[in-house]
Amino acid sequence: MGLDFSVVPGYFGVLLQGMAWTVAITLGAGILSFFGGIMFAVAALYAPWFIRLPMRLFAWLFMGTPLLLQLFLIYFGLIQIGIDLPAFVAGIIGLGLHFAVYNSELIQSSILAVDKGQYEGARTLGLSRGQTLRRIVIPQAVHAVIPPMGNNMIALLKDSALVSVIGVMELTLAAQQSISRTYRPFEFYLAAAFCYYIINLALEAGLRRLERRIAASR
Amino acid sequence: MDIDLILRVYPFFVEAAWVTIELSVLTTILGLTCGALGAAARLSRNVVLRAIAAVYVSIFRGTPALIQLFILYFGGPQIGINLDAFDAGVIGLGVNIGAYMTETIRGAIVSVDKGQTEAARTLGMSRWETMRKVVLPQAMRMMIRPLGVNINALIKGTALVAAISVVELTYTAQRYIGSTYKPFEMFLLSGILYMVIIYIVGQGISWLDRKARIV
Amino acid sequence: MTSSAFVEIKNAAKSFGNLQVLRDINLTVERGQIVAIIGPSGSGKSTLLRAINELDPLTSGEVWLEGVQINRKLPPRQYEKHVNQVRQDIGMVFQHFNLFPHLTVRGNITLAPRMLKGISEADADALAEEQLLKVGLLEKIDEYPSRLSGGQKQRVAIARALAMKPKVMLFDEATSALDPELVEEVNQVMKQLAEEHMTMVIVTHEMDFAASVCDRVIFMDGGVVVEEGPPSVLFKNPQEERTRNFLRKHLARNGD
Amino acid sequence: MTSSAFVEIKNAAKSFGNLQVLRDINLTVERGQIVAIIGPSGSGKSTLLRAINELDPLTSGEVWLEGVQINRKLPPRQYEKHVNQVRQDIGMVFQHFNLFPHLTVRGNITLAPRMLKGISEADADALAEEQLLKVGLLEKIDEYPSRLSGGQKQRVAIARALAMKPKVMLFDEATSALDPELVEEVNQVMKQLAEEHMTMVIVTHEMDFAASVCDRVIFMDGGVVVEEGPPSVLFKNPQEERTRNFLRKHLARNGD
Amino acid sequence: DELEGLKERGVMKIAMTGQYPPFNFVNDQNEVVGFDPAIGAEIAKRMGIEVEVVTTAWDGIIGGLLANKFDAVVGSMSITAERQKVIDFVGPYYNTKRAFFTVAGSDITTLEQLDDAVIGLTLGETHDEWARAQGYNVKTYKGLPELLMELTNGRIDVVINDSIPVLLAMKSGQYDLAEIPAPDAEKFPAGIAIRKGNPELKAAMQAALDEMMEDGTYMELANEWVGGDIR
Ligand SMILES: Nc1ncnc2c1ncn2[C@@H]1O[C@H](COP(=O)(O)OP(=O)(O)OP(=O)(O)O)[C@@H](O)[C@H]1O
Ligand SMILES: Nc1ncnc2c1ncn2[C@@H]1O[C@H](COP(=O)(O)OP(=O)(O)OP(=O)(O)O)[C@@H](O)[C@H]1O
Ligand SMILES: [Mg+2]
Ligand SMILES: [Mg+2]
Repeated sequence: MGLDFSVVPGYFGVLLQGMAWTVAITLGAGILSFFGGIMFAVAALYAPWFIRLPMRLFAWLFMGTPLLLQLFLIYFGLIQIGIDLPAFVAGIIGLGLHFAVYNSELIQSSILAVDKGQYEGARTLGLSRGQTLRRIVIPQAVHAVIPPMGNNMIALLKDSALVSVIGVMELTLAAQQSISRTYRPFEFYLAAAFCYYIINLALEAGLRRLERRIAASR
Repeated sequence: MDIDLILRVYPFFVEAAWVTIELSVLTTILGLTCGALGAAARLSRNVVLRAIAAVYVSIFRGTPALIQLFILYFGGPQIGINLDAFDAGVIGLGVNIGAYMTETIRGAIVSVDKGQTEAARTLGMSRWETMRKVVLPQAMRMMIRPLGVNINALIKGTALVAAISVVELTYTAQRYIGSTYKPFEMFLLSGILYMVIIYIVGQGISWLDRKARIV
Repeated sequence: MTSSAFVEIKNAAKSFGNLQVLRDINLTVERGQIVAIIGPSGSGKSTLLRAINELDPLTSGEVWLEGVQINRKLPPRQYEKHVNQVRQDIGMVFQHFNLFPHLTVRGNITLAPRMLKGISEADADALAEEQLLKVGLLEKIDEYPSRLSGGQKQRVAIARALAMKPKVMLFDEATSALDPELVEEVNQVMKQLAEEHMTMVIVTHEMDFAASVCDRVIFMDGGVVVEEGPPSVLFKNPQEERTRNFLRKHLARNGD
Repeated sequence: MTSSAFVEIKNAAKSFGNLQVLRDINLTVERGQIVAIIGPSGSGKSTLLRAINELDPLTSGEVWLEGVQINRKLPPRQYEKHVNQVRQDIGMVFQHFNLFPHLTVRGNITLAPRMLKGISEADADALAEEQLLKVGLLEKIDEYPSRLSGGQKQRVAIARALAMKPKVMLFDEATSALDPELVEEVNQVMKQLAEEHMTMVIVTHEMDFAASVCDRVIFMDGGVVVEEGPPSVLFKNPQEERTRNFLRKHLARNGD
Repeated sequence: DELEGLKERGVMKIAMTGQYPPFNFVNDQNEVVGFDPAIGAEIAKRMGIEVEVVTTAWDGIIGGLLANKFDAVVGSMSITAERQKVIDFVGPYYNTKRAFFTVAGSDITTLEQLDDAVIGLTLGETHDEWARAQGYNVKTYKGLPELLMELTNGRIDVVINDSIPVLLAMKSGQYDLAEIPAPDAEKFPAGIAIRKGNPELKAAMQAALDEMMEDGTYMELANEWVGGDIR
């Protein structure tokens, strides 16, 4: 039936709004995955076994099943036990925790790679274990994993498309809605792909700047 | 929890898991092929090949796999590519993961110490001989683990083809949810099967990795 | 039980697993005294130094600083607090500097005073400037460690330790990771501290330096103190065969 | 245009971007001659050596080996073939050995002869054994490089280069990554090659070794040959101020 | 015209979601059954060919038809003017009406109260557009199961949907729902979607459908799957 992009402009508003949601979810989940990743990593390395073991199980579940399924369980499942999350929040939590688990793996190995001398240097000054961890070890570990964590952020952006299954009107769902009106799948999916690509480029540029800034400080 | 229902339908989930496995295997093969070619192109001396590979990687990593699948499956016919759902799933996911694997493979190759290439070239070996006999055998070991990560993502990614109606594990669950209104039982069942597949593949990758590291 | 000495180590012994590294060591350092510890590799010099601030706690024996026992047996939580407290009084300088690479020179110096003594940012800055002036690196205050030479790094490490106003400074081969031309700038700083009567314990391989600044030299081997005395005696006229052997080899090596 | 010299470098110049690393260098090596190149870090020694076998092709100038110009201008495909051909005649030994970690010692030595000269497995094995015997490591033939000491690694690297029956051997600081006690075993192998009249160009920081095996020493600084001559003259009685300076510092450093 | 080709191949691919009981759904044997596949099979039989059931996601179903992924949608699709712009319909083969459901005992009992309620419906459904036109506060989902879950969970107050599937879900006993009376609710004829430009195929299928309505086969199927006449 050929391509006809003339139908797309009429839906600019819908797509732009979808794009805004996608950006919002990506940012929200990205921040959650960053801090969550640090917390999981610290817990996995230093917490007592009755915290560590459930955490391992949790990480294993998150890494072993599709995100689609996790989002579904968080949104439709938690409310059965009385936790009512709006779809947007459920999406952020699902995506955020999923990637927090991945980030945590990165940070753990990076924490273990921090030179023992750093720890000794700080302890010798009189800093406590917690202070040393917070001010010396973790910042260095995190610096070292900014590039691979950046890759996770980029993956997160793309996986945010899955949040459409719990009804958040993000970019993919916006495209689908436009298609359900116009029956022009190719044009709208292409338009959506284009929007994702733009966000992706912006994200990559941001990460590159961040990496350069960190590189400059060492 | 409707155990009875689970017991009644689980054989069909196991069947569907085989579809997921078949998808995963074919996708892995296609992905590795694309990855190997992509890496070769990215490392070649030919500017055009390099540019093509760079664009391939950038676009396929820069947009969601779901959208790529939709474009291929629903949009393809508009430009004369008419694939059935399973084939579209394999091709879409394979080409997508191939972009990631391109970077994995390239990364492993460039991480081989430059001294290795110099030593081989100094002995008189050609670029290709050096690549085949000296660089690749070493890169191969380094790429097992990161490729394992790609494959793990890919297996979970096969759930996306449910959206283009391949009746694999996730879509089987969705269909049963439609008739039974029991989403948790169905997703539990499919979730367990995914974990089993991923666990086995993970063990396989670790085994390969250990074997490769013995030297 | 207190002691008249400033730093006192009594019957110190230390094992790592089956390996006995220190055996019944006794050592006192008076206020303002500068003590050098020398000895072959593996003789336990670092271990002894690290026992003083509980980085490697002794297996048995006691460590005292100004009448306070450092290695007291305490319940974990109290011990942690106690140790963090006494470490503030003990500055330590490592062979590999151990500067914090993610902080600037200023950050390296002010971190501990601000966190542990709760001083204001302005005061901390003044403190950093004061210490950097002392080690001659004021202009590097906003650099990151990666931009400094080895000698500069070590001088910043010294400034960082001094900023806590320690009662005693420990140096573990502070110059042995440095290129020969950079050693002198660090030695200068240490000499200056000596002139200010800072109490110091210095593990070193540089006999010349030890001879020129120290009040007393301790020669260790195999985990025991073999011989000790003023440098003039120990270097010129050692009593023990092991000491003579060590010095002979060592002075040859340093003879360039 | 051919030359009577075995290896000849004419008017060699080389830049990396804006940085001129070699300037108008002329150098000849006769068959069986052993030439040492010395000079401060960054003077272009490695670059010159690597220019001989086209690892770092010259910007201008010529490199000849036995009457064949190595750095001929040729279309890419032919150039590639030509270079692979001439490199078979030039053995090179690197500071960091660059053994292939995924192959055994045997595999390291036989890989190139088998691929490039198409010799049989049995012949290749015999060849490997012969070379290993020469460097005294026959018993390590089935070990992987990771199981060898640095000195052993370097001896295997030499055996690997020798297995191609090169006309000339290049050594780029072959011993400077080795612990002092391992240096001698590699020097022994090089001395033995010298006795067999192998043509060699040796970049080194070990003046003693250079003095004892070389026919001629070349002192480079800032990308030019400052002075050259037999070791007896160049080391004992250098003509140039820069050479004297360098030697003074260097002999001091090596004097321990 | 595609009639020729279909007859030659001997198989017609018909699409549905497989998630819309009683019209189409999977049974315990993992087979797609229900009123829709039964009708599709009967029509095909009368045309002398066989059917192959394809299940596909609802949001791609028209796209899939247009993309030649299958030959017809026998999937309870409402005939609307909008859709008729891009596809042709055979039928209608049953009628349903727009219906409004709340949980049993809800305060919402009249359509006037819908203005303050959160309405749930399926993405791409005819009701979607209508509800938005009314200015309702709308949330969209992928399918009826999600809608009914959300209704019982309380995240939505009202479900707008075709009446029959919901009534059937109520009958299954899993959901305790109430229907808001809506005497003037719009009726929806459900049709079989085919690609435009196939008058012969359309006529042949229409003839088969008319025939089975005449001879009682239709009623048999309706009784079997839905439990009553839904013409
Ligand atoms: N954490 C440890 N675990 C086990 N053994 C240790 C540890 N730290 C030191 N040792 C061992 O204790 C002995 C003394 O070590 P120490 O570092 O105190 O020697 P040193 O005199 O400082 O030597 P050097 O001059 O090489 O620094 C050595 O045999 C060393 O291997
Ligand atoms: N690939 C390169 N790209 C850019 N500059 C280079 C490259 N290789 C070498 N150089 C520069 O060329 C100069 C000469 O380097 P070269 O390695 O030849 O010195 P050298 O005499 O071997 O020193 P050393 O004793 O440290 O090995 C140096 O300034 C170096 O930084
Ligand atoms: Mg020590
Ligand atoms: Mg060099």
